Parts: sequence; C-alpha cells; structure tokens
Amino acid sequence: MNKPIMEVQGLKKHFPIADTVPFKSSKMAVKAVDGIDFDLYKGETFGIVGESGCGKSTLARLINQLITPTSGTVNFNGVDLAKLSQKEIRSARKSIQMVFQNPDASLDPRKKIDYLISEPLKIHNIGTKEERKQKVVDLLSTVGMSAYHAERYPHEFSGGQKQRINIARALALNPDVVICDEPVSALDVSIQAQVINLLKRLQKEFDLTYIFISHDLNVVRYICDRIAVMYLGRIVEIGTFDQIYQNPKHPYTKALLSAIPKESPFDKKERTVLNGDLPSPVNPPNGCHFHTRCPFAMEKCKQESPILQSVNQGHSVSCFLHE
Amino acid sequence: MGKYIFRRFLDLIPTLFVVATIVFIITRLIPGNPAAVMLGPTASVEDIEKLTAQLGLNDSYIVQFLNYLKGVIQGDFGMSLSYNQPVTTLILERFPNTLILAISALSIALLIGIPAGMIAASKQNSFVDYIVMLVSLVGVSMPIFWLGVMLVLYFSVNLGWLPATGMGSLDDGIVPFIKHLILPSIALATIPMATFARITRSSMLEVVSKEYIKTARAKGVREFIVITKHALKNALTPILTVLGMQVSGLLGGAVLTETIFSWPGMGRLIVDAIEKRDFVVVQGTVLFIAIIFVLINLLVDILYKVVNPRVNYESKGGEK
Amino acid sequence: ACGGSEESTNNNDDSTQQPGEPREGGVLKIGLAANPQTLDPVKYTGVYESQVMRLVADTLVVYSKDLQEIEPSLATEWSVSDDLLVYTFKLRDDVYFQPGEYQDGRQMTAEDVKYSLERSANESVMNRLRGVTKVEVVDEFTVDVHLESPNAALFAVLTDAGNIIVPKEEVEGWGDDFGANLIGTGPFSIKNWQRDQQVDLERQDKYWGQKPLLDGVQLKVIADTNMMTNALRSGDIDIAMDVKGQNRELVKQDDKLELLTVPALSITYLDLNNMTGPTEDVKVREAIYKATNVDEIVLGANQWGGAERSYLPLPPGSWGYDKELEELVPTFNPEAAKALLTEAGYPDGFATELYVLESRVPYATIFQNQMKENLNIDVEIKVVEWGTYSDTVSKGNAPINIGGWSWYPDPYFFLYQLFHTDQIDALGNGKGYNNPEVDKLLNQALAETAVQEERAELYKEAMKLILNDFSRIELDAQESTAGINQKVQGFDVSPDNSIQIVHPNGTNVWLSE
Amino acid sequence: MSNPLLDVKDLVVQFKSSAATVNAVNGVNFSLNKKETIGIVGESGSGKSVTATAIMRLIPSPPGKIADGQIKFQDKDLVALTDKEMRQVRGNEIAMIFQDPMTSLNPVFTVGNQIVEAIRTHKDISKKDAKTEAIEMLKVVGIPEPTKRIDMYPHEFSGGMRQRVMIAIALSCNPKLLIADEPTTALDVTVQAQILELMKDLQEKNDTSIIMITHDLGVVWEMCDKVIVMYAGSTVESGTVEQIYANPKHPYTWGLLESQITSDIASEQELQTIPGSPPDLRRPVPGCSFSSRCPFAKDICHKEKPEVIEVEEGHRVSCHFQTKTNQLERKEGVFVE
Amino acid sequence: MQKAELHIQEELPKEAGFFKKLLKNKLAAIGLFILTSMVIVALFAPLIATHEPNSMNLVNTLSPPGTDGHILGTDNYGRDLFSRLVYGTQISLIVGVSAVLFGAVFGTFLGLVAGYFGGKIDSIIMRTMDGLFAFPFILLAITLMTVLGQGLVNVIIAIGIANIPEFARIVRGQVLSVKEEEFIEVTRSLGATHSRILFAHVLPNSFAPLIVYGTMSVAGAIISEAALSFLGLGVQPPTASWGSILKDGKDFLVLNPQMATFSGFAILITVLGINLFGDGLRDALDPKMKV
Ligand SMILES: Nc1ncnc2c1ncn2[C@@H]1O[C@H](COP(=O)(O)OP(=O)(O)OP(=O)(O)O)[C@@H](O)[C@H]1O
Ligand SMILES: Nc1ncnc2c1ncn2[C@@H]1O[C@H](COP(=O)(O)OP(=O)(O)OP(=O)(O)O)[C@@H](O)[C@H]1O
Ligand SMILES: [Mg+2]
Ligand SMILES: [Mg+2]
Repeated sequence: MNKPIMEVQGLKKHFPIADTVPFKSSKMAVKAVDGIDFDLYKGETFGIVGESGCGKSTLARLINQLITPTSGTVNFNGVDLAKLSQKEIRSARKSIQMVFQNPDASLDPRKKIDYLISEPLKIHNIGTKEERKQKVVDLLSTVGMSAYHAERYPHEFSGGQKQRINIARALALNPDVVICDEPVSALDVSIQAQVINLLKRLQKEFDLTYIFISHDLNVVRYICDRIAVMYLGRIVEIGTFDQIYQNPKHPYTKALLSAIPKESPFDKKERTVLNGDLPSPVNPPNGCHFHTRCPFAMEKCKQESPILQSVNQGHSVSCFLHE
Repeated sequence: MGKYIFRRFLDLIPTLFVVATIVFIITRLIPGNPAAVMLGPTASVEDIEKLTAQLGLNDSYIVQFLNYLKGVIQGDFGMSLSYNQPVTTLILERFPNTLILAISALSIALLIGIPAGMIAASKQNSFVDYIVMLVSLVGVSMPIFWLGVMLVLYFSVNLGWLPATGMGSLDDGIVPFIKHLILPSIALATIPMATFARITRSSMLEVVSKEYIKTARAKGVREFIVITKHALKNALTPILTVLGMQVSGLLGGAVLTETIFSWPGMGRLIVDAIEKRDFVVVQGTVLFIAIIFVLINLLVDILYKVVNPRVNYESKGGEK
Repeated sequence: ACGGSEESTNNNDDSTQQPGEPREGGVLKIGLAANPQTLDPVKYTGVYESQVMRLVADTLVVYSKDLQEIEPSLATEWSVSDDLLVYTFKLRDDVYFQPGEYQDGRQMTAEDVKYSLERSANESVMNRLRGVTKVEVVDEFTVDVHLESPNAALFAVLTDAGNIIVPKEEVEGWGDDFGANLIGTGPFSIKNWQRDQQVDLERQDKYWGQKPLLDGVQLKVIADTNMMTNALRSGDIDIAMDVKGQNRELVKQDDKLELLTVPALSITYLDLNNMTGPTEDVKVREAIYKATNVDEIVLGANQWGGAERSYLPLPPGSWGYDKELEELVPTFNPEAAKALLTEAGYPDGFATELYVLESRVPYATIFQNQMKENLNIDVEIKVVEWGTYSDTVSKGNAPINIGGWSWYPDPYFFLYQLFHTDQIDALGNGKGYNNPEVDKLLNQALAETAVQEERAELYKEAMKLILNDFSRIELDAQESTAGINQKVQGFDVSPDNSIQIVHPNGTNVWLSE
Repeated sequence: MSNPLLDVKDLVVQFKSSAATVNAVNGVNFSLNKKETIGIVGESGSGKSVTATAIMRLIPSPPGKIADGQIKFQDKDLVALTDKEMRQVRGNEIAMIFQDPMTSLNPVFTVGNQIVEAIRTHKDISKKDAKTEAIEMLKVVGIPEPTKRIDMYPHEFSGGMRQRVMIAIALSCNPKLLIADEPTTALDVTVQAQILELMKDLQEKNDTSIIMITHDLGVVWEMCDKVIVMYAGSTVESGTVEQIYANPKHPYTWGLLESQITSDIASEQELQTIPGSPPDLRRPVPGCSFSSRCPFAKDICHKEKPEVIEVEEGHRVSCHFQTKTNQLERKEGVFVE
Repeated sequence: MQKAELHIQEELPKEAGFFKKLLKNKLAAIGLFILTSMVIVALFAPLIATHEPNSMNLVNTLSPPGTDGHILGTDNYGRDLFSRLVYGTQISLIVGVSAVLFGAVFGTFLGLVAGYFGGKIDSIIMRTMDGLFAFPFILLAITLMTVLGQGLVNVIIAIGIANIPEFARIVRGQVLSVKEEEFIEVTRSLGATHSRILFAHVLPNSFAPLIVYGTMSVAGAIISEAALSFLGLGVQPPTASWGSILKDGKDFLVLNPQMATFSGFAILITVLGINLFGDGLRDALDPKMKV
C-alpha cells in the first residue's frame, strides 16, 4: 500500500442551475463536489460516507470521467484520465468499473439480462459467445441468482435483483477498481452478506480496489479499510476505519456515528438527530460548511474554511478544533 | 438556452447560403427555358430569344448567381419573371392564406388526433382502439384529390351547405369565410390527424407502463389527469416532432388541397413557378420556406426542452 | 364518330334563350381555369389572361361570332393601301376610358391607338404586332398603320388581346404594376383582384356599346377541371369553361345546367421527328400513319365526346380548311403499313420514345398499343411536365410527341408556325419539317395577297405537300365547351375560347334570376 | 380489540408471460391495527413490493393480476372495489412510498408540481397555498433551500433527495395507512433518523398505520410493532418485533438474523449467509418453498406445504418443525428440540 | 468464482422469442398474413390475373364490375381492372416499401447521429434536413429525373430522399430524450463506443415512433409514385400501378368510381397490413408487452 493506484486532486463539479427554463439563465451553480483530494491504494477498500446529497455519486462519476470536472484531476496509474483520448479512456474504463446507485435506471429496459451482463465482455472483445454465456451464468450465481434469470427483462425483477444484476455486470470485466455506489442498500441482509463476502473474496483473489459508497455504517465499518467522511461537497475527515469509528474527530463524523440505528428491539439507545437548517450546495455557508449545525462552532468557523490536516498517521480532519 | 437560441439563429446564414446555391443550380439544371415555357406553345423562335434576353437569362450563370446572392443579402428576392412583381410581394400575398388554412387544418388534426390516440392507448386492443386505427389508416390511404372531390360532391353539390371552392374574403363576413375554410381544412387535416393519432397512441403506450405513472395513480390522481398530464407530457416528444413536421409541411403549401379548393396559397405559387420555370419565384419561395422551417424547428427544439427538461443539445449521449 | 356528336352543334340560340325580357342586374360568376398573372397587353401570355382582358378593354376590330369575318369594334371602318403596306382605320368618337388612378375617364383618341399599337409592336413579348413599323395619327379619330412588308394576317393579329387600346397615363403611371391595374374602354372595369382567387369586374356605365345588363362579373380561378364542374353544379359559378371528359356527362345530366359546345380552333396531333431517328425516313412515317387507327384513338381519348377526328393541320373552323384534301390522308391499313416498314428496313420494328403531357396520355397509350400490335414498334411513353416537354420538343429531341395547337382562324397561325423551316427551333416545328416549296407557299400567302380566296388556294397547295410528307399524324379537332347554369341568358361559347359577355357582335348576357 | 385496519388474507399475485406464470406473491397473510407499524422483511425478490403494490391495486395488468385473496381495509375489500372507488382510497387513505425514487418521480415535472398535485388532489386549496405547503413538506423531510429546490426537476436531485421527495408526497396526504417501500435506503443515518422521527410524529398525530418494507433490520427494530418475514412469495413467519428478534421460529428467519452485520463483527470474520438460491417462482414447489435451502429439511419438507401455526400469542410460523407440541429453537446457530 | 450450472433442471417452455411473440399477437399475424398475400399476388401476378393487363378494348371501357368476365370491371381503355390491380401490386409494393425503407434507413442514421452527438454535428445535419425539406417535392423529382433519368429505382430514390428529413426528425427527437437516460451513462461507463451505445441502446429505445411513422408513410409513398409519373419519373403507361390507376380513376370518380375505389382499397388493405404488422413489431420489441 505504498504507491497510490489513483490520485484525486482538487476535484470540483459545479452544475449550473436554472438552465431548465429557456431564456432564463443565471450564474448560480450547485456545488456538488467542491474540492476533493484523496489517494486510493491498490487493494484497499475506500469508503465514502456522508450526508445524502453531499456529492458522493457525483464524485464517483467524476472519477470515471463520466462527467467532466469543473476543475481538478484524476490520475489513474499515473495517467491523468482527462488527458486520454476517447479510445484510451474506453479501455481505461475496463479497469474502472462502477455500480450505480440506481439499479432500475441503470438497466436498458429493452435488453435481456444475459445481454446486459455480457455486454462489457462484448465491448472489450472477451471470450467466445459460449464462454460469455457461461460467464453470465457464473456471475448470476455469484450474486445469488440463477441461470434462468438470464432470459428475462429488467422490469421483471425486484429492486434487489436489479441491484445484483448491476453488480454482476460491474464484475464481469475483472476490473482493478470498482466504484460501488450504494451497492447493497437494496439487498436483504442475507444477500447483502453474500455480496459482501463475494466482494471481499474477489478483492483477495484479484487484488481489487474498491471505492465503496454507503449509508450503512455497519457495512462500511465491516468492509472498508479507510473511510472518507463527506459533507457538502468536501471531505471533512479521512482515516482508517478504526480511526474513524474509535476516534472520530470531526463533529459531523461524531453526529453520524451516533445516529446508527438500533441493533435490536431491546436496544434503548436514542439516535441523535442533527439540528439546524440544512445548508444547500447552491449556497454553501461561508467558512466551515458545517458550522451552521455544529455544536462547537466558533466565530472563526464562520469566516474561514478549515483545511484537511493530518492529526495522526493517515488520519486527517478539517476542523479548527483539531488544528 | 439563450445562447443556444442565438447560435441557432446564426445557423440560418450558412443554411440559407447552401439552400440558395442548390436551388440556383437545380433551377438551371432542369430542362426548360423560362422564356419558352412562359410564352406557351405558339411562341416563335424570335419571341423566345427576345424574352430570354429581356429576362437576363443570357448572362453567364456566375453573373446571375452573384446578382441573385447580392439581392438576397439586401433582402431582395428579385422580380418574378412571369408575374412582373417582386417575389416578396407574391409571397406576402399568399403566405397569410396558407397560414390560415394550415392553422385551421392543424387545429382539427390536433384536437381530434391527439385525444383519439390517447383514448386508443388507454384502451389498448379494445374496440375503440381498433376503430381509431382503422379510421387513421383510411385517412392516410385516401389521396387528397379523392377525398377533396368527395367532400365537395357531398357537402357542396348534393347538400349545398358549403361552397365548393375558393377562399372567400373576410369582407363578406365571418360566416362565409369560415364556410369556405371548412372543406379544405378537413381534407388537409386527415393525414396529420391520422399521424397524430397513431403517434400519440404509440408514444402513450411507451409511457403508461412507467413507474411514475404508478406514483401518480398512487397519489389518487384521477385517471383522466394521469393520462392527460403525467403520461401525455412524457409522450409529447414524438408528437412535437410530428407537429413540427406537419406545420412545416403545411406552411410550405399544400399543393393538392390548394389546387382542388382553389386556395390561393404558397403551394400553388411554388408549383406554378416550377411549371412556369419562374426561377426567381422558385428561388425566393424555397429560401423563404427554408427560413420558416429552420425557425419552426428551433421552436420545436425549444419545446422539447420545455417538455423534457433533461434534453440537452450540446452534450453527447451519456455525457452530462 | 363519337358520343358527343349529337351535342356538337351550336344550339344555344334555341335552348338558352327562354322567353322573357332581358333583365338587368346581377353578377355573373365564371370559372377561370388558371390564375391570370398579368393583364398588361404587352406582357400577357395565357389565354386566361386574355379572357379577362377582353372584358375590360377593346381592340380595333373583332371577329364575328363564327370567326369567319372581321367586324368593327373601336374602329368603325378601314381600308388597305394597294401595296398592302398601309392600313387606315376610322375610330369611334364616343369611346371613353374607364376612370383610373392617372386619368379620370377621358375620351379615347387616335393618339391612344398609336400609343397602344406601337407599344405592342415594340415591347410585346409575343411580338403580337409583328411587321408594324409605325402608327400615324391622321386626325383625332383616324390612324394609319404602316407595315414593313405585306402581312395578310394583320387583322387577325389586331383582334388579339395584346393589341387592346390602353391609356398612356395609366401605363406609365403604374409602370410595372400596370399588369395588375388594367384600364381600358371595355364594358367592365376591374373592381377588385384577389390574386390566385378571383377578379371582380363591375359594369362600366360610359361604355360605348350596348349597355351591359349585368351589374358585374366575377371570375373565379378554379384550377382543377373536375372541381370546375363541381363548382358549377353546386352553384358557386354560373359558367364553367372548357368542360371535358366525364364532366360533360355530369353537366348534361344536371337539370339546372346546360352544356354548350362549338367546334373550336384547336387540334391535336402526333409529331414524328423528321430530322433524326427511324422516322426521318418518310416511308417509316407513312407506315406509322397507316398503322395508326386514328378513329380508335379519338374515340378512346374522348369517350364522352368533345372532339372529332381531324385530317388536316387546320381546324375545320378555319377558312383555309378544304374538305377535298381529306382524301389525301392515308387510311388505316396495318398490312400495307407493315410492308412499308419492312421496305424501309425495319421488319421487326424498332424502339422509340414518345413525349407527352399528362393531359394527352390517353392518346399516347392507345397509339403505343397500336404500334406494338401493328408494327411491333416499342413506344416508350414519357409523360413530362410542360417545361420539359417544350424544351425537349423544341430542341428536336423528341422522337415522337403529341401536341395540341389552337390559335386564330387564319391558316397562317397554324401552318406557318407548324411547318415553316423558320420555326424548326420552336415548339411548333420541333419535329423539324423542312420543305422549301412549302416555305415558299407559306411566305406567298402571307405577303403577296390580302385576298382571302387567293390565300386559301396557296395554303391548300401547301397542305397538299405537307400531307404527302407524312410529317405528322392529325388526331382530332377539339370542341370549345362551356357548362352554364340555365339562368344565364344570351351566352354563346366562342370557338376561340374567349368569354364574350358584352360584345360588339351583339352579345349581352343577362341572368334570369 | 376492534377490527383491524387492514387485513390481508391469502393474497396471490401472478404475472403471466408467454411461457409461464410467475407467482410473485403466493399466500401472504397479515393484519394491521390502527396506529400500528408492521415491518415486512425478507429475501430480495420475495414479493414485498408486489404485496404493497397489490394493496394499492397498482399491479401492472397485463401481465400481472391479483389472482386470489382478500385485502380488507376498513371493512372494504380492496380487491373488489371498482377503479373509481379505489381511486378514492389511494392517496387519501392509503399512501405509498415507492422503492425506486428515480423512476418513481415524473421526470418532466418539477418536484414542486408533483407535491402540489398530491396535496391538491385531496385538499381543496389554492395552488399558492398548496405550494407553500409543499415547501413546508420539503423542509420537513430535510431538503435544504426548499424554496429553490421546489422548482427543480428530479434528475437534478441526489438519490436520497429524491427519496425524500417521494416521502413528502406520501406524507402530504395524511393517509390512514402509509406503505413505505424501502423509504430510507438512500439516506444517510442522520437524515434517516430524522425521517423516521417524522413518520412517528405523523403516526402520533393522525393515528396512521404504517407498513414498512425494509432490509435494514435496525429500522425494523426501531420503528415496528410487528414484523412479517417473507420468503418466495409467502409469509413464513410473523409476530411482534420482540418475538421475531428473540425467538424466531423459521429457519429462514434465523438465517436472516444471522446474516446481519452488527457492530461486533470483525472485518476478518466471514459473514454468515444462507447458501443456495430461492426457488424459481414460475415453478410451484410441492413442499415448503425454503426446503431446498433449509439445513434441517426432511423428506416431508420437500413434499408438503407446512401449515401456519400460532406458536404463541400473535406469533405465527409455517414450518414443519414447528408444531404446537414440538418446536425447534434457535440457540447459538444450532437448533434444539 | 465457482462454475455455476448452465442447464436448468427441467425444461420450462422457453420464453417466446421475438418472432413467436410477433406471431402470437393476433393483429400482427393478420398484418403478416395480408402482407404475405400481397407478396404472393405480386410474385404470381401472371397466374392470378384473369386478363392480359395491357390489352385494350376501346368499345368496352369503364364497364362496371362483373361485366363480361371482368371481375372488377374495366378501365378507361377497356383493360381488365382486376388484372391491372394484380400486376400493379408489384410496383406499388416495391415502391411503397423500398422508398420508405430508403428514407427510414438514411433518416434514422442521420437523426441518431444528430441527436446523440448534439452541438455542431446536430446543427449541420438538421439544418441540411431543413434545407432538403424546404425543396418542393416536384422540383426534387424533376431534378432527379433530369440527372438520373426514368426508372423504378429512381422513383424509389426520389420518394425516399423526400422522406429522409422526416425520419431524421422523428429519430432525433426520440434520441434527445433517450440519450439522457441513466442506462446510457452506465453503458458508457462500461467502456462502450459511441456507435455501440447508439445502435445497441439508443436505437432500440427510439424505435416505436419510427415504426409507426414508417408504416404510415407507406401509403403516401404508394400514392406519390403516381404523382411522379406525370413528371416523367414514375413508371410510365401502360405499366399498371395502384397509384396510377387511382390517379386515372379520379377523372371518372362520379359516374364510374370503380377505378379509384378498388385501387384505393388495395392501398388501404396494404397499409392496414403493414401497420398491423408494425404494431405487432413494436409490441414484440417492447419487453413490457406480454402476449
Ligand atoms: N412484471 C413482472 N413480471 C414478472 N415477474 C415479476 C414482475 N414484477 C415482479 N416480478 C417478480 O416478482 C417477484 C417479487 O418481486 P418484488 O418486487 O415484490 O420483490 P421484493 O420483495 O420487493 O424484493 P426487493 O427487496 O429486492 O425489492 C420477483 O421475483 C420478481 O422477479
Ligand atoms: N445534473 C445535475 N444538475 C444539477 N444538480 C445536480 C445534478 N446532479 C446532481 N446534482 C446535485 O448535486 C448534489 C450532489 O448530488 P449527488 O448525487 O452526488 O449526491 P449523493 O452524495 O450521491 O447523495 P445520495 O446519497 O442522496 O445519493 C445534490 O445537491 C444534487 O442535487
Ligand atoms: Mg448518490
Ligand atoms: Mg421491492
């Protein structure tokens, strides 16, 4: 875990808004991702957690070059992905696969499952027809589905089944990096366990690297080596899972952890809910984005933006409390 | 969007240049000397030669073309060879007539076609659906000259309710004016109506199985609203396309209908001009129509965006 | 020989004039088959335009009803100098122009005649006053028309709508727009012209002739011939000109309507290319003529009547027509034809093309069928529109074409343009007929005498030669027809297709209701 | 106890295709009282969403149809209602949050428009008031800057935000019964907590009953009074949350509970799963549908359908191992008699 | 990854394939039946026709159906109407279907590319289409006639070209919404080339209006063929086509309607067949439609 397989630097994505109404345009933008840096090391699972709408999915798309960043770079194996030609980027995508958050919308409604799962193989010219067919069956079974499902269309599946199809498709190419955007949220716990076991096994076998976006903090804790906590388009804390779970530094991380749901009906713990108005990415608050809801906010927090600073080996936080 | 619209206006310039060039070439390419054609069968050799010279058709093509372009840039489409009038005047005389007929026919087509398509879709494979289908197909299979004559035979000759031909004038009052409008509008409306009905039906069928329709129903929204609002707006894209095409088609002039009903519109102007080899009018009208088409399609493109906010004209597929 | 024969006589005098006094008032609605584009006499080209122009303005002289004689109109009397170069016309002194933008209805004088005729001679696109060098004003109501060389057809030309008398002020005042604002001396003036739609004419109170009975005339443009009849049947119009085909039957069957017919000055023919291709050989042409069953073609193309077989390149209504010449026309004889063709070196026939306008396709189709059957000639029909047709034919590129011709009763207007070598590059003689003797006769008939009988003799000689060369096949002579509503009184259909409503020849149409 | 608010009996939903019939729901039974929350958990693809959709009578037909069973809601059998009567029920009395927030929102209307419509369908108020209310709703579900967001389109929202819009739509009707199909999967835990809080408040205020379909057992423990466990189209076990958690009776339930990732599982440890895959729903299984994956399965399990047994008050299970007299118990992952 | 079982334990009837689905659709089957019959009529015209289609009988013109063994009567040259309609099937089917296919293939391609790539490419293609659409059909036809000459292929080209802009528009409109769907983005993330995305995903999802419009256009194409013949471009007399019979018949519409009626009916039936088939095709392509 020395040389990063991927380096993300200063990544920003601002979506201009109010373009939806003709003749009306404004300079406003949704600052979905607003300056993100991190390194990704080979063979690790890098977790991203954070408030819904804080830019996780956008970040995932940026990494894969599906959307052009407003600024910033993504280096993959030392190459700036943005500088690659169309052709090169296509083959780079073979190594970076993605499971999208939206299992339903991610499947072409007019194609059968076997087509969809074997499509990446066809795209990259892998295997014969027969081999691909076998591969589809294998992949289906690894995600807990059966061969007969291959003959059906997406709308005939439940949400969880679609999610598994998406996972199967992303794994088809034996990629180096898999970006998983909420890959297991639609799955029941036993399938979830099955898929997570699989991901872990594949990781061991092929030295895969995962970027794992999830809201389920237990899952993240279980599967991730390092975790980044995002808030309003920025990373507020980053560290190993132990560091984050045992010793959270940022007030937002703390709030998040304290909101993990009960583990049994007999659990008496009360979840803490964050107070204060939710800020918007269109108009993020000055200074530290979190100060409006932070119980420890100081005057300084309203004026200046803290930067991500190392507090420990591999553990960085962007908060004035920890300068 | 504002920038996009501006750019589309700029597109007009190369479009028109290319169209102007092509019409010019084509008109010189096809057989028929305007002078000979205009003077008719009994013209003598000398007459033809004289007129040819008078019309400036002895100049080299390059000179003719440059003169023509110069005129167009100055907004002057030239002087008709056969009418002895500026082309602009001719167009401005006829275009309003075409517009009236087009609007009236399109209204009929839309008001009947779209609801029919919607009903057919919501009752897929029912009797109503089949009837709509059959009627639409009869509509497109019926040539206008046939339908037009039949309408006149029945409503004018037999029943005497409506005038057989002509446009009538608003000076004679609104009622006779509308009476003149009815038959040509119906004849002209059949094909668009049938197309609207079929396209609407198919497009609606694509939409009604979508999840968000389920959501709308789950909200308890009345089925009528579900269909007319939620489903229709999503189904509107191809309907808009067809609408744009039909408007373009009709504004370019409906030759057959105009001929049958003696409607003084663009279509007859153009066809007369082509037959008479009145190149100046042909060039002028084609350019004029090209401008209209570009504008209509701009409007359609704006409407696409209004109807479906996700539409993006600048990005490639799958890029955001 | 055809179904319409029982109707083909001009019988309107007995049937339309119902008992009753002519009644004043009303607007007569007439269908016009095409849209007039300009009414400027030096610019007009179409018969539809002349139909309107004649109602608005007058010429010096007019044809009689049967087109056999020249009658006075604006000119009351005339004389010809002995050298045939100067024609002197005496004008009426009671003629006033319609009031217009640039004059208020002043009297017409010799100056106007001079202006109008010289304008025509110099500017007319169709050169409708060819050979006129100048017009001299002798006194206020007398003019001399000077010719370059003798031209026996001058009177015919003077009846042309291109030679109507118009006031200078209006012509110059309107400039290019005069064509849209014609002012003349006629019984009606233009009240309103909606382009492509209709022309409204109103009665001219100061008209010099008999007072028009109608308040006005409305000419409605109806381009589709079937719709023209429908409009007549539905009462949209009172007179439909040029009723053809099945529509004749429809008009006849309708109690409220009546079909008027008169043999017209209009013939249909099939040109064989005299210059190139197999038909260059006169034997081949004769063979084709003999193998053509003209009667069958005429019948098939005019199922509802409206035409008679023709034999000569002149309409029977022309004074140059001579029945005796019909003998010279070959009779249908396929065997003889076949033999001739073999003799000419085409025992197995050949392939050729026939150019034809859409309206004459039936002639072509039947001809094609006969050629295949009788001579094994493969005729490929090319239906083309007018521009392509005129271009192909006048350039001599059509091996065969079917055309039609209608003009003044003077044989000059048929024979000269159809057969003179001069006209080889024009549509009329696109077939390339070339016979110096014929040329000579045609020239003589024009320039050497103005006496009708002498001229007729010369034309007869020319036609003999022409028939001998089998340069083309005569098909039929058309009728001029009109469908009218029975309330229209006093209307005659004219052989030249002009619309006569109030006319120096005595016509004054009125409406009975 | 008075009549239950909702009583689902032997519900069967089928999807027909050219080749076969899918029995997506094949005998679902449960009942729900006023102000009660019931959780539906179970295998992905076991028919939870279909059951919910069936209650709304929104199964796409063709190919689907409610083939059998009863859905009693306030003494009406929803299965028997006419379309028009059913419309009165939808939104008004029963509201549903659909599982897939992306495809469930109409892409061509602003989210505001869609919420306003829901409000105005059931409340006779002006557009303006409805909009104010809609903004309020958005605020309540935690969408920042609702006045701006209300005029935006679904595709401009993140997954979690769309889900919250769906929730706002459902809640805006103040229904008697709220069916929430995976309402919080796309939400981070703090927002999730907030939304669940919101649902509880609503329940307090309007005596709403809730059907909560979720994979997040934590949510079940927190929200629900009762739970039903579904497998391959039928309910295999039902009871109060305490009963199901502390004393699950069906082997599938055991598997489910054991697969849960809890805070005490170390990363190195492999997760427990239920091996095998669920039966093909196009093929009726003669015996217990879980038998092919059940570690305890005996002969009879493959041959006969187990009956539903009430093992204790309100705790029902359908398993051959569970009879009134002879019951299996889960203890440390093994079973004892 | 462990190998999974390929075979399914016991064979369930296989999901109906595309063609089976198509045939199971009753209406589509009727459509296919009509079309097949038409093709058979066209192929075996000499066997089916009762008379030589071009043989004239000028004394027995426009006779009503049933006269003298003329099933549908005779035309204005006394030719057997039934036989002419039978022979006309060849031309009309070929022209109707090929011209629409010609327009559809080119139009679809241009529309796909324009809508999908957007920006400049869209502008260039669509403005060209606007320009092309602005040319009057007659002018286009005369030009083609001049440049290419007569002949059936040129008729098809002329009508086809005139159809291109419409298809391009329809497809582009559809593509504009389809390309924003998430699965397109997903396919891109797999490394798919644009052409793959276009043809494998965008096109199938844009098909429905194309089919509807295409099947409807066939009627127009059949009728247009006749309109071209008088510009010298279409098939020339005496060759029979439905369009030309219909057009000739219009002059005898009132007293002898058989020519216009029967030829119009033939067109209607064909168009009905094609549309039924098209609807079936659409349904078969739509996985949500179960038969
Ligand atoms: N339109 C359809 N045609 C055929 N089968 C269908 C259809 N819709 C759903 N099914 C099947 O019905 C079964 C139940 O689906 P349902 O959506 O209810 O599952 P679920 O329990 O909600 O799963 P998840 O938790 O994954 O959402 C699935 O096996 C699915 O394949
Ligand atoms: N195409 C777009 N146009 C405008 N705004 C957008 C667009 N896509 C995303 N956004 C905005 O960007 C922000 C981040 O969205 P993103 O989908 O990345 O969030 P997320 O972290 O994945 O949230 P969730 O956990 O809810 O999925 C949101 O405020 C969203 O509204
Ligand atoms: Mg997301
Ligand atoms: Mg579900």
